[in-house]
Amino acid sequence: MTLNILILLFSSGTMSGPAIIAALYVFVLAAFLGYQVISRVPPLLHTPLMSATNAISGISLVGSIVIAGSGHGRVASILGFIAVACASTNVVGGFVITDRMLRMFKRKK
Amino acid sequence: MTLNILILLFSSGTMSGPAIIAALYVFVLAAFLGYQVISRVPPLLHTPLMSATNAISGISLVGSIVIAGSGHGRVASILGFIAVACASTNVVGGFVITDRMLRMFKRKK
Amino acid sequence: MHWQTYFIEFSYLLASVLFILGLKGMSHPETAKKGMHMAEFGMLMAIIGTLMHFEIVSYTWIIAGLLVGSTLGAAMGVWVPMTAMPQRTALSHAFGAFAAALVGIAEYYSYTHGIKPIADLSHVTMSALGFEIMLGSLTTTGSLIAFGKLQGIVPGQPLVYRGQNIFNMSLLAVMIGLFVYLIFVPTAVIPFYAMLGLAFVFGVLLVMPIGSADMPVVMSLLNSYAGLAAAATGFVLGNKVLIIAGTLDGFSGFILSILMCRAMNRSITNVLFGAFGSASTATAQGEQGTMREVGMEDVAVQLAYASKVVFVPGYGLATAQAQHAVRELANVLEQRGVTVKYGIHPVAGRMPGHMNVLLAEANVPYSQLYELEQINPDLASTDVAVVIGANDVVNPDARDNPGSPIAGMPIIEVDRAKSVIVLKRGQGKGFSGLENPLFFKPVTGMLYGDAKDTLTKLVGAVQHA
Amino acid sequence: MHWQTYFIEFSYLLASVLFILGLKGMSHPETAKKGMHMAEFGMLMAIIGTLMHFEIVSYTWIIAGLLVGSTLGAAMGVWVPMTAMPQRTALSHAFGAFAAALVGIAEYYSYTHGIKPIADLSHVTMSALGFEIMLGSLTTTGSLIAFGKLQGIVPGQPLVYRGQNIFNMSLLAVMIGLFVYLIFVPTAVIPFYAMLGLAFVFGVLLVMPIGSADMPVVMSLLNSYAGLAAAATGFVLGNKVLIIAGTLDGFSGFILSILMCRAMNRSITNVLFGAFGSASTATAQGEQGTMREVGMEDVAVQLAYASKVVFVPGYGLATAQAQHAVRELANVLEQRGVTVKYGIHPVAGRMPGHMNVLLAEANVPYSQLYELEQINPDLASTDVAVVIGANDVVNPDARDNPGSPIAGMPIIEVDRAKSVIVLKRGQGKGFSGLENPLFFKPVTGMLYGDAKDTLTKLVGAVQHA
Ligand SMILES: NC(=O)c1ccc[n+]([C@@H]2O[C@H](COP(=O)([O-])OP(=O)(O)OC[C@H]3O[C@@H](n4cnc5c(N)ncnc54)[C@H](OP(=O)(O)O)[C@@H]3O)[C@@H](O)[C@H]2O)c1
Ligand SMILES: NC(=O)c1ccc[n+]([C@@H]2O[C@H](COP(=O)([O-])OP(=O)(O)OC[C@H]3O[C@@H](n4cnc5c(N)ncnc54)[C@H](OP(=O)(O)O)[C@@H]3O)[C@@H](O)[C@H]2O)c1
Repeated sequence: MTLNILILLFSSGTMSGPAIIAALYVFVLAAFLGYQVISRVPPLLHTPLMSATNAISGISLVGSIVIAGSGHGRVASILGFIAVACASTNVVGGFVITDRMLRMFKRKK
Repeated sequence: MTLNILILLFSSGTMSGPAIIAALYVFVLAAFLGYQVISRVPPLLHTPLMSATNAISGISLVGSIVIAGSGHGRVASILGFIAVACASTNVVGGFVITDRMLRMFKRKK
Repeated sequence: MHWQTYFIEFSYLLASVLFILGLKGMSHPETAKKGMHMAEFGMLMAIIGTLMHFEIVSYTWIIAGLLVGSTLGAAMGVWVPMTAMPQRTALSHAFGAFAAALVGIAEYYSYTHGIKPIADLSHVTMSALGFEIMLGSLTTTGSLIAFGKLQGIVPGQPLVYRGQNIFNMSLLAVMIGLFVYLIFVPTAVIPFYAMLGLAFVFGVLLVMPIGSADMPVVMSLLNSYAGLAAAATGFVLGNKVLIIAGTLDGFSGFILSILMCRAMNRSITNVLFGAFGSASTATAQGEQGTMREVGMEDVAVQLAYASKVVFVPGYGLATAQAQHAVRELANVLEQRGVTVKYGIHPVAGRMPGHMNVLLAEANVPYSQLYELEQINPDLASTDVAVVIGANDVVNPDARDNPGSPIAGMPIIEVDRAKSVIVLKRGQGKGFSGLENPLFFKPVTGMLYGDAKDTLTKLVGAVQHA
Repeated sequence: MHWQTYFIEFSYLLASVLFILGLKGMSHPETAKKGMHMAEFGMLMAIIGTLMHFEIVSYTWIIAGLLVGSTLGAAMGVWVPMTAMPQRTALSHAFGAFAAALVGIAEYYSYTHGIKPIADLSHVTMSALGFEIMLGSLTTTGSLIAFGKLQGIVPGQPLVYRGQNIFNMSLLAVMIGLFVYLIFVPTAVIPFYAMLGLAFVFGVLLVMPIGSADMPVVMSLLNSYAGLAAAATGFVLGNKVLIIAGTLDGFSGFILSILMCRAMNRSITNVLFGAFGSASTATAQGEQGTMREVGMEDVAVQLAYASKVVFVPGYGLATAQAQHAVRELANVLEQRGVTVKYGIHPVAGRMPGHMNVLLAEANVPYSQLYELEQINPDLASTDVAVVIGANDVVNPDARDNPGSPIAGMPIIEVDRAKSVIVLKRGQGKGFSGLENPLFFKPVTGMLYGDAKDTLTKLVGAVQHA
């Protein structure tokens, strides 16, 4: 993906260059960090990990909220509404389940 | 440092906001990554690590080069010249020594 | 920039940091809870920040959406049983990806309907948008099919026909073609919606040919797609926390799918296009001797007077919901001074960590859960190894018979134990559809019946032994 | 943006990735070399990219600088002996920090002399600039003093006077005050140069009161300052690869200093302001019995007929340059079938990993180098432990005597071995200036003389034993 976008950069004629480059740095660093952090999670916690990352990626909520609220006509608002609903389902559901699971893990009886 | 600059952001009246924010993200991510990566280096390699990071931080060379070359008057050029000299000493010296050390580490005779 | 903008940016930066810390916490069960609370707080901050966004003119739709979503999420969170985690995860990926796709569509819509200046729809933005929408859409439908297969709504066995892969590939090619075209002609509306439609269709076609047992791998892959879709959204909106969270999500999905494949000793491509577990591969090699059936009492006595017992749970434990029963049995045995351990294969059950969660739910302390590498050396000194609804993960063929389809897959070597008891309902095969020589070894005794009933009966029997 | 700009940005991104991969490689000696080559390639790309910068009008000064620097660097790289690594590292921090400081000064100069629009000198830019220059300058002078102390040009023992810390602190306060003032009035030239001057002075005052043995910690701290200075430069120039590389450097310095302090069981503050190793603490508690001196032959026989020998090197090995001699002895012993191991204390010598590098230089395979945690359990079953110019890291007081200044510092417990031989020149103390009860234990035999001579003699003696 990185490379792909990088190539596209060259074909780009807009001024959004610097912003995209910054975004690319963030992406690359996040990728490394993701690898480092996730690969340290023990198998014991792989199921909670799934629901946790799932909840976290519900952050796309922030995008949906703006669209739902910016009143760019009915269509946009409804699309936004659905997006907000879906995303927040993941956020709430994901975190609730993760907490529930983690509470179950005990060292001693 | 992060926080400090963050606070300053609010006192800032310029338009450089977005750029600085991007820089902050990069800084924060790099900090996490630095912690993760460095803390995995075994004591065995701590001395080479020192010279390696040292060489890498010689990247300030890129800043110095621009100053030395941009012809903003004698003073700037000379400052730039010295900076380039110092930085490249680190880059070359650092990498040469690191290689030299690493070549010495052997598993079996 | 107004002060709100700074506040929002600050909240996003904070959220990013807290998300990372949260996932770092996951490296140990002790720190995991605190980590999650950080992540939750981060999420809260990000949402509060967003609500201050100057573009927002009305909150009705937002609040409505939040209410619907939260109630739905809370309900799922509270009521979904641990055994249904795989389905639930698949469904949530569908939601996440769908949200990302919708955001993308709305963005494109607002560009093409003059709400945002079409000039701002640069090649770069369009390419990010395209990624977001393609990944989002195909992940949505793909995850829904995965959900259906895991839930049993959609037929589990792979749906295959000749020329399938070629067909799918060409479809993919068309989609990509449209995508590339759009990058250069962002305003081409029809190609856009065509691409969108194809993406939805492709998601279905991608998952249908894959057997339900392979769903976990597919799920994790879709997980990483969902994450990347979110990251792409971040590129479109120039929102860094989205990029970070999306990338982290994407990587966790990717890494987990790799781990699973490795534990099954198969390649991702084989999983995706091998149509594993389809009738073709499921040819049982017929009996290789006779199975020795053992009686309840006999087993009870063995367990009662053993000094070391290892339970090896598998998918059957999940379907039978026998986690509490096994825990009871363990208690009884421990009261009699028997050392009890659990050997957990990385791909036992139907999702990574599946068994760990189920046993944790039944209050099994995780200090008793041993990974494959840890338990195998122990087994030689084990008196009784009890295989509870596991099959492939204890199939010696993977170790001994290079010809076997699962040859090379690491297994829990229960056959090294002094005695092996296998709890299963009958002659049923594992997900791989292979015969399991373990069941024919003299050391092995078969105890037929639903795992839960059997275990509950065993508790009583052991108490009277 | 022109295509150059993209090329430059691309080269920087590539460099960042390669730097990270390079440091990741450092996690194992096998992968380290490849990692460094990646990092080197990354650096090359970044430089090539920069040379395309549109602001550059003339290359004379650039090329001159590169030539001078490269020759200097290459010369240092090739000729600096391994034993001089601490000094060399300190010196290089001075260079790095100085470069950063100069860039900062040049930037400020070009703003205040109308070369760049003064309006662009925002509060944010100024604060980053201030950081860069303060950290850069004080690190420059500080590192130079550190270099001097390690090289023996500057008196090693702490230079202390009453009210010192208060004085330094107030100086620091003034500097920070000027800095804050500058943030709000960036154009105030006099305060700027005042701050610059103070920073240089402060660097000196910061390091003078610290004993030479503590230099490694100081060095690593200065290392992290140098890194942060580079990162600040990145903020000033909006250059991300600078931020990344600087931060990585800063963190490695910081982490190493923490590790060292932990291994010495001391706090950073104690190192910086404790004036450790100054006359005050160096009060030897006088003899605690008698030392047993042993003869060359005696030791040779012990070694020759031992089945397991552990060498524990220390600072003395470095000063005596005895790494090759010890390797020879090890060879002779191994030919006689003796198992030889090396026990390396994390703070043996004068910088982290010091001993490892020296022994590696003498072709000792790193599979024979054991860390403190690994070797201690082994020592009980060791016939002869040979302490080569080590003192504090084998001082049992750290373990047994809670009153000792180094109490709680983990040590290599050579006194658990069946026999201990200590090679040192005489009654000299370790860097901590403490008496070492080990030397008075009945199990310990002292073999006086320069470590190198002694070891070389031992080689011959063992051959004739
Ligand atoms: N965990 C993952 O992430 C993952 C991912 C992808 C693929 N897989 C695959 O899934 C498989 C998991 O292996 P596994 O050994 O755990 O399970 P398995 O090989 O699928 O075998 C399950 C066994 O449990 C028995 N069973 C089913 N319901 C039962 C009940 N109610 N009571 C008692 N027994 C019952 C079945 O035999 P009966 O019908 O005779 O009862 C069957 O033999 C592996 O092949 C693995 O590759 C796992
Ligand atoms: N490694 C690090 O990163 C680091 C950082 C900060 C502080 N330190 C401190 O440095 C100390 C290192 O401990 P250490 O045990 O390695 O060294 P040490 O405690 O400094 O003792 C060195 C010993 O070597 C002997 N010696 C000196 N020159 C010699 C020669 N040419 N031949 C034979 N012996 C010689 C000296 O005794 P004679 O004079 O009698 O010969 C002295 O007792 C620790 O206290 C540690 O805390 C280390």
